[in-house]
Amino acid sequence: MSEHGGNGAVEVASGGNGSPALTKKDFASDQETRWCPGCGDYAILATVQQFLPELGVPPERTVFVAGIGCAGRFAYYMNTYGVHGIHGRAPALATGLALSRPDLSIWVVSGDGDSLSIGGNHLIHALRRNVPLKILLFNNQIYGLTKGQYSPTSEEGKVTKSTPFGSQDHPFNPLALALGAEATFVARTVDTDRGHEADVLRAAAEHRGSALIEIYQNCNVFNDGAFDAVRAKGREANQIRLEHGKLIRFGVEDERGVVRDGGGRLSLADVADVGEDALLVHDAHDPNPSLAFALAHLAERPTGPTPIGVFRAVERPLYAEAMTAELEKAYADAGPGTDDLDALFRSGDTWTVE
Amino acid sequence: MSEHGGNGAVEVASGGNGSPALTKKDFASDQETRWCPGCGDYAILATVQQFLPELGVPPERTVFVAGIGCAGRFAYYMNTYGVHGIHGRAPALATGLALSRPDLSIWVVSGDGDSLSIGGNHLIHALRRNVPLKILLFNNQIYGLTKGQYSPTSEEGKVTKSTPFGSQDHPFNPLALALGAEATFVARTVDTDRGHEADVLRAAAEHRGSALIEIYQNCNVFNDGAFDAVRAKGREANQIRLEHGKLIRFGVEDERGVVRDGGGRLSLADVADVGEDALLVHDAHDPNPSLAFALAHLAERPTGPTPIGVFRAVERPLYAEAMTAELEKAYADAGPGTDDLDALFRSGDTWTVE
Amino acid sequence: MNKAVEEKERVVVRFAGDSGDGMQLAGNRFAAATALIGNDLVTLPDFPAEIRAPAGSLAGVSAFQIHFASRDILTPGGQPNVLVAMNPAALKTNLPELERGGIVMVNEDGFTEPNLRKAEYDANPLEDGTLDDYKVLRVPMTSMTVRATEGIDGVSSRDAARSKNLFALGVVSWMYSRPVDVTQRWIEQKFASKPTLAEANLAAFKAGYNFGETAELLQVHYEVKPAPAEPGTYRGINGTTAAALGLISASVRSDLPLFLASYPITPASELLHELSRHKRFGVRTVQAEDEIAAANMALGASFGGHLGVSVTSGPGMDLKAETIGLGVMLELPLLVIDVQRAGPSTGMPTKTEAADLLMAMHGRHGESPLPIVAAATPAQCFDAALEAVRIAVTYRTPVILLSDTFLANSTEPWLVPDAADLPPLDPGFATEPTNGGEFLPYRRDERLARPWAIPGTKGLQHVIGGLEKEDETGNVNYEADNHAVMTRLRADKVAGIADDIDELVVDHQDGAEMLVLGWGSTFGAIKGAVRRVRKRGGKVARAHLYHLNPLPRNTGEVVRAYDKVLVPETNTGQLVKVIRAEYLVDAQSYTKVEGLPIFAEELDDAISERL
Amino acid sequence: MNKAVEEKERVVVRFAGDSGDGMQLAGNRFAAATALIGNDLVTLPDFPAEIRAPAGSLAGVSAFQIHFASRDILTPGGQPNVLVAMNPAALKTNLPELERGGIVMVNEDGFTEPNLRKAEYDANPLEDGTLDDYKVLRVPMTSMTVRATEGIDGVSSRDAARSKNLFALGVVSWMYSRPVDVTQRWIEQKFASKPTLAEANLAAFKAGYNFGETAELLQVHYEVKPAPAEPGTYRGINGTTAAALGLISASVRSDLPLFLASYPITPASELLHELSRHKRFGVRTVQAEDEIAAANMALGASFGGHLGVSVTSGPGMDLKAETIGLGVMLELPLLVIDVQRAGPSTGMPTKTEAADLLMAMHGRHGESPLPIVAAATPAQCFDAALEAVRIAVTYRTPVILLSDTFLANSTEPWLVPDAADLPPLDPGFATEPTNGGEFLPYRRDERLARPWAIPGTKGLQHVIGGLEKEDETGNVNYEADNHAVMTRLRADKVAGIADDIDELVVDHQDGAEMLVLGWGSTFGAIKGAVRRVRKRGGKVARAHLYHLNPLPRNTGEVVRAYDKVLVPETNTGQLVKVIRAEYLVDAQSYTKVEGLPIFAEELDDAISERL
Ligand SMILES: Cc1ncc(C[n+]2csc(CCOP(=O)(O)OP(=O)(O)O)c2C)c(N)n1
Ligand SMILES: Cc1ncc(C[n+]2csc(CCOP(=O)(O)OP(=O)(O)O)c2C)c(N)n1
Ligand code: SF4
Ligand code: SF4
Ligand SMILES: [Mg+2]
Ligand SMILES: [Mg+2]
Repeated sequence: MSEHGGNGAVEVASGGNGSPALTKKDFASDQETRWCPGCGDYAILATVQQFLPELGVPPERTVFVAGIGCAGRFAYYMNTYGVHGIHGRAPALATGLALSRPDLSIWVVSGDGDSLSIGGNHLIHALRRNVPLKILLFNNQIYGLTKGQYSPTSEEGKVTKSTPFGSQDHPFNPLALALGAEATFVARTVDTDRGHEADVLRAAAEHRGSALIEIYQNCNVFNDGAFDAVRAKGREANQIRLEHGKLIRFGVEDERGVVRDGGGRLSLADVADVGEDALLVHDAHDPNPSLAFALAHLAERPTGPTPIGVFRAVERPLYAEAMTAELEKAYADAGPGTDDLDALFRSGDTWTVE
Repeated sequence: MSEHGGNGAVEVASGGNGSPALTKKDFASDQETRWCPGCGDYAILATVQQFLPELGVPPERTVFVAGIGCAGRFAYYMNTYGVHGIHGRAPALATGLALSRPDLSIWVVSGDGDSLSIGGNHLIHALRRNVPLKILLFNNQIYGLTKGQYSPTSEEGKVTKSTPFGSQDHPFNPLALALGAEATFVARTVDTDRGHEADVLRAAAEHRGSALIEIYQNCNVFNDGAFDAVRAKGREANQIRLEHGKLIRFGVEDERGVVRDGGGRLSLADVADVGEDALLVHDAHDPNPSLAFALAHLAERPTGPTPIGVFRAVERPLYAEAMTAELEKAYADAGPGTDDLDALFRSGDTWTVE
Repeated sequence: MNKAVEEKERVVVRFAGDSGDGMQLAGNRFAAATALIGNDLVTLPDFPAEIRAPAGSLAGVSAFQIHFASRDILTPGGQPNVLVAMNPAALKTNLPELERGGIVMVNEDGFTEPNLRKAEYDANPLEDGTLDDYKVLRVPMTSMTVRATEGIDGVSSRDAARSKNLFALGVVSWMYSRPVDVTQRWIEQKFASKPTLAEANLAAFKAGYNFGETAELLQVHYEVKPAPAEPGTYRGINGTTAAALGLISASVRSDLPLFLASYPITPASELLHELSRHKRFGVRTVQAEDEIAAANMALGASFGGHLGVSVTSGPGMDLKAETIGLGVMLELPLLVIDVQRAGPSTGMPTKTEAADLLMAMHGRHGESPLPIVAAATPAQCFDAALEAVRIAVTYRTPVILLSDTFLANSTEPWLVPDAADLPPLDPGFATEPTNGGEFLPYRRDERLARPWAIPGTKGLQHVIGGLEKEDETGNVNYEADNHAVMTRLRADKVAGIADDIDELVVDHQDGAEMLVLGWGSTFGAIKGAVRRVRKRGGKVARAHLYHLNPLPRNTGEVVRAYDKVLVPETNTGQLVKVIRAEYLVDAQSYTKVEGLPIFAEELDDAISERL
Repeated sequence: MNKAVEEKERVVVRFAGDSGDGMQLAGNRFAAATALIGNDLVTLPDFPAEIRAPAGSLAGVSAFQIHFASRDILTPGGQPNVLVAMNPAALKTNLPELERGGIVMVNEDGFTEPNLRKAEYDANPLEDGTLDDYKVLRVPMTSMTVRATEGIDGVSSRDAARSKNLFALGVVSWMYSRPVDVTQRWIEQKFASKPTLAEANLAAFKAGYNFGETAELLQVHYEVKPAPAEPGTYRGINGTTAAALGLISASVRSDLPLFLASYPITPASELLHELSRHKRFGVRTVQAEDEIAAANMALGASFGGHLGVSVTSGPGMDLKAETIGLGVMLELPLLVIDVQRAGPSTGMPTKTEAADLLMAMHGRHGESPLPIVAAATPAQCFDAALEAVRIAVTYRTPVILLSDTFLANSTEPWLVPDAADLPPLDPGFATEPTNGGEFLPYRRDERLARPWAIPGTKGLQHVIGGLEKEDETGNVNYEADNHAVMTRLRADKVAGIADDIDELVVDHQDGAEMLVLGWGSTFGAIKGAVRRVRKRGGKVARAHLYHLNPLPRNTGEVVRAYDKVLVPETNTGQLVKVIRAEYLVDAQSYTKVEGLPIFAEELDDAISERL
């Protein structure tokens, strides 16, 4: 088995395994895409197909494991190996694949309902275990495939087919949940922002371990405009782009920034008022997730200035990495044979009848 | 239906509904307790039975919903209504009960495996919805009932029946997970510390909405001593007792405290070195969970100084409170009758055949 | 110009177009008008599985079929007599089923080059003889609609084009002499807030109707006389709405507040949507985080004294299994509705199938018997829901109610009952200790049902759970004899329900040697097929099961009374297994597993071959 | 002093005491020594359901039964001949089953006032005549043990008392002339690191043995000659270990790395524990967050080219249903082992039952057939595991392997095979496009199995999922005919396995008019009962099913060949339903649902009544 993509971390642009450089075409399947015209999923698909060749991992060693939902259809459009599993269980299925095949580059595609409603438990366990999976959470704050019920990320009071008088429940903050679940890599990007999206995908691919990437995805049929504040043309000013080691500032001319007030709380300020030195420096590598968590809560909803980019990226041993290596070695060198079996059978008390 | 216990918030010591003051005996069932001798569960049971009379909610309006596990046996020992459900689903079953019967005082009892392994999804959804449930998480960092496999809160490398070479996965920090899941009330206490435990239970009972209470519980058979650093006699010095509005300090003579360093990170310090003014003041009511989250990460494992008490207690509308009230009203005043049904049947296009 | 009117006994019309063309609306309005005339009817929508497949693609075709007649009818009909095709894809996917010589009306404007390509037509079917065996009406519906709406200010020609479905409705309404005013009124109400839209749609509809009257190529139109029907007030109703009304009725008549917890899944979501609108009736609906939670929430509500219900479809049933088993142990009322769809696994989510019967019976570990009720027709979902609730409450048990995609979406007239005539239902909550001072939560009544004591009732505190219980006391108990006793009691309780349900009714015919035995949504097809066979002098009997567990007491007698027993099912043969095992009769299967209902015509053939 | 030796053919001994008294250990050591002598044996532990109920309580009693003989035996035995009772609770719960006139040896020191109270004895059963019908040996085991270990420094009398189980073992070893050295060696190895403990235990054991030799009240002891057995190397093995070795063997012989994902549940956890120790064989084990995850992980591993296995018990099976259905659609090898326990719901977690057969067959929505294999004896779990894997890999399908608590915990001798004689298994991974350039993931071989192409294989990229697939290409497809075809193909593939499994073997007897047909762990009881009946001249035949789906080709023939067919099951009658439905024979049930295995004696009666 090759070293590429091993344990989910790949040196970007490694040029592939000698094979002629890969192109977008190598990752596009012959299946007709079947999302609604104008769906944000198209943009994400294009970006991913465009980006993957960079990794130099050939399609046959790339696997997309998808849940059920519009997002889940993604797998069919990739010319890689893929499994379109059952609703909410993609992280679990992908975990089994990752543990048995550390040589593969494994991507999970899932919607906000798939990942955070029925699949919440598998998501948080995959994250805490740090299984080498790159999880793309297409968050459109709605159930698309089932034609428009609210999701765990929909705003309170949302009127949908299942909530004609407005939804009753307080939504999750997906990144805060992931951080609470000990995630080692947490990021956010926007469907149509190809450049930023590719940067985040690259960072996720370089990360050794599980990566949760929330992608704001517009469902133009059942929840159009949910992310206009940060997505619509001319709203880039609302994008607080986090970059490790850099001051956290934003605005058309970077005239605003994030500061920590006396009480230790984060807030937004005009650089002019507080001065550059007061601005917070982003530290995605802080082993303690508290700063990332505070940033995740800087904007409860994407209705105003909202951080995007890599919130957290820290090193932690991969789930079962040592064990798996040991097992593979045991298996590889002296692949257990019938003699080992005979010894095993006869371990413990035996007796013989002539 | 009475106002007591309504929506899970009760005025403590309300003296009950006119009935003669309740006593511990009123809450103790006639079932023989069947935990291992020396199990921390006994202490918790005693404290809960001792405490409940304070609330003035009679046993018949108190319900214990328990999951499967040693912890789950708790329900049988209470002379209240109770359901011993299936593994991991107690918060869901209790949610259905809470929504249909807002007049009840509902307690969930569950272990770390029940709540955080198989039941993780129901727990985080109950918390985000702010369903009026008081969830007691007996965390013994092991699977007790199934005779000693590691749990999602066991330390890395733990050798158990299912992990003879040491467990591979990084554990959850239960309070951090709850905070990441938008919990409105999050607290921690210790099985044998009756006074502190009662204080925490009281605060949870007074809280309007869901409360997660992690109780460090010693499993003396399969995981003895897991919490000795904060639980054993003479180790009170390791208990960082959080109290809203008070300076966060601890130690035999309160000689140590929690400060926020330049980078905004929390750390421990000697009061003598930093001075009182540098100490952090605990704010459990901060609408932003970031401080509580940082405190939850102050001690990753209960092996040294560890915060206990109420980390967070904030107001947020109860799940479906308004709707439920409306429904109950609609139902109560003009309880829907056959005339309403006739009207409903005939809504929309109808035609008549003579 | 006055055109000829011919009378017809029965007609099947199918409206087909792109998902965006509003065919469901056109069909539903045609059905409404048809109902009001007093024709009997059954409709069947056929949605595309895709959310919204690319416009014009084969995957994006949406169709609506209506079968109406001057006599009672039973199925949405097999082969349409008339096909309305708004684009090439709609023509391609639906033409195969049109009767030879039938009428096909196409929207000429829709047959553009790109659309032909998307439909994978090499040549234009309007030109290449594809339609030679049919009566073809080529109507430029889009352009005529646009023309008809010109001058209505505020209506772009793009908006206008959207009304072409009403133009089509207009033409077909004329063809079958449907009243204009019904549709007109509906348009006015529907678009009351948007007068220009109202005007445009009305104009389109009228233009279509007038086109019918004036166009050369339409020489005759038809009339379908009202069907004889029991006197009373009627409404069109599909299985989803009927079930919703049944549940609300059960709630009102039992005074048990209705509590529905569900997780969305096609096609079951519709019932969640419908019930979530009925605040007035105190209906609580919760969209749970998953089906396991939904079932547990419903069970929790039942413990609290509410009517706990959860609705789902195949995959969700798998997930509820463990909780249903808990319900069997707790012996609490719990209604689980399975709107079956085509499986296995995710299968074909928008297609119909009834292959969950054996799962309903055996889909839980251990011995956990429970009652099963199945709905037979869309309107009958009302009664089925009432009956399922009656059993759940009376016997303190989970009940599975089986419906399917076809029943849920199909519409038929419903003779509206008087609410006062619906049977009242007494939950009979326990209020007193059973046994002197002591309360015995598992001491049973003559039906073997245990007391239902809800929190808040002083002195009846008790704890129930999934561990085996001691007889009467309900305490945890692991003794051998007790387990044997409790296992038998749980089984006997369910078996005993047979004394409390109607016997199996046989539509016998002298000389009949074959019995056609059905369950669920095959009702209409079986009744229709049997009628066809008999029309031709064939002798055949028929019976339908509404209770699948327990079976009616006389079922054995009935099946043994015939040499041949044929069991039509939209699965590979499930009820037939039960009948054979129970009664050792050599019952045979007719199965259809195509994601479609069985049609009378094909079943007629199947029966005739075997007679 | 030399005592009389009597020979016995078969003996049943039960060790009973408090959970803390180490009865399982005493029993297991006695079994080891017994095996080494060459007696045939079957053992059955009976654990308390509670974690550790209060010392001395009835709930806290732990027992271990061993049945050994000089001929082949088949069950752990019904009534014990000898009962060792370490305290009053142990006596109370176990005395009822002791044969009249049997030997009961009690630890006199354990019969204290408090212990009597905990056992709910009003009077001391040693005094009040309770034991009049038995041979009673009152032995102050605790004090004698303490005395025996005095002087061993570093051993408190409290520690010493803990060794009383070895004292008991010593006495019984003497009674049945078991070799001393076997136990001695074991003690030395076991406590190698703790010499004082070794010394104490050894002293206790010897004291017990010597007590037997010297004590007045023991006049005779017994000898049980070796049982005739096929030559070869033997070891004692329980169903859990046998299954583990079977899975590892399958992995070695197929070169598929073994991947087990499970969530702990009694009694299935033991297999997870056992497999997690076999690094050397590259066995990956994962403790998943729940059973749904476990099944999905195993399926993911199978997709990756590993041997994906998940083991669980009843409640966990419910949760895996949806994923197993996905496996049916993906057509990937997946082995799910169900160690059945007493249900429904949480039921009686430590008790045995085999009531999941119909769930294994029908416990998923839609038409999702899969092969089912059932183990017959503890040692046979080895072959059953190999066979289940063979089918899963050869046919690319999920397989359910049914075991139960009794098989998992019970021990019997196992004739150890030569690994080289185990059949090799070729996974036959796809390496080339099926069809010229194109790869067709659902083009089937003559067995209707599809290609297994694993990630990393260039040019064979494909996407599979739970939506209905197009024949051959595997693309998503919602067409009616295709669904009919695929449904049939999935069914035919599983049905076709009947050509590839052994026929049903009948142990016939001339003149027999009754066939006793079994499956699973009833094997021993049936064989034993039939032998008893025949001994008395009764005529009866016997057959056992190892494959429950599909059934062997000749099953119909076999059951039709007898006037009477009796099906003993530890459920309310599940296989009997299948046999009746399939073959229309009036098969009858003998059922026992008590959380216990069926015993030969009771089945003997049942058969005799019906002959
Ligand atoms: C077990 C199960 N429950 C429910 C469903 C129905 N279902 C399919 S997708 C989906 C949710 C879709 O929402 P999301 O995950 O946000 O994906 P999106 O369609 O918005 O991309 C649901 C409820 C299912 N397929 N399986
Ligand atoms: C569906 C299901 N899976 C597994 C089990 C077995 N089981 C019972 S309790 C338990 C975990 C116990 O651990 P925890 O929740 O921490 O409770 P504790 O015993 O430690 O108090 C498990 C795995 C079960 N009863 N049901
Ligand atoms: S429903 Fe929404 S998410 Fe789904 S394909 Fe359409 S636009 Fe995209
Ligand atoms: S196993 Fe541990 S948690 Fe369970 S009862 Fe015993 S001591 Fe308590
Ligand atoms: Mg979504
Ligand atoms: Mg625990």
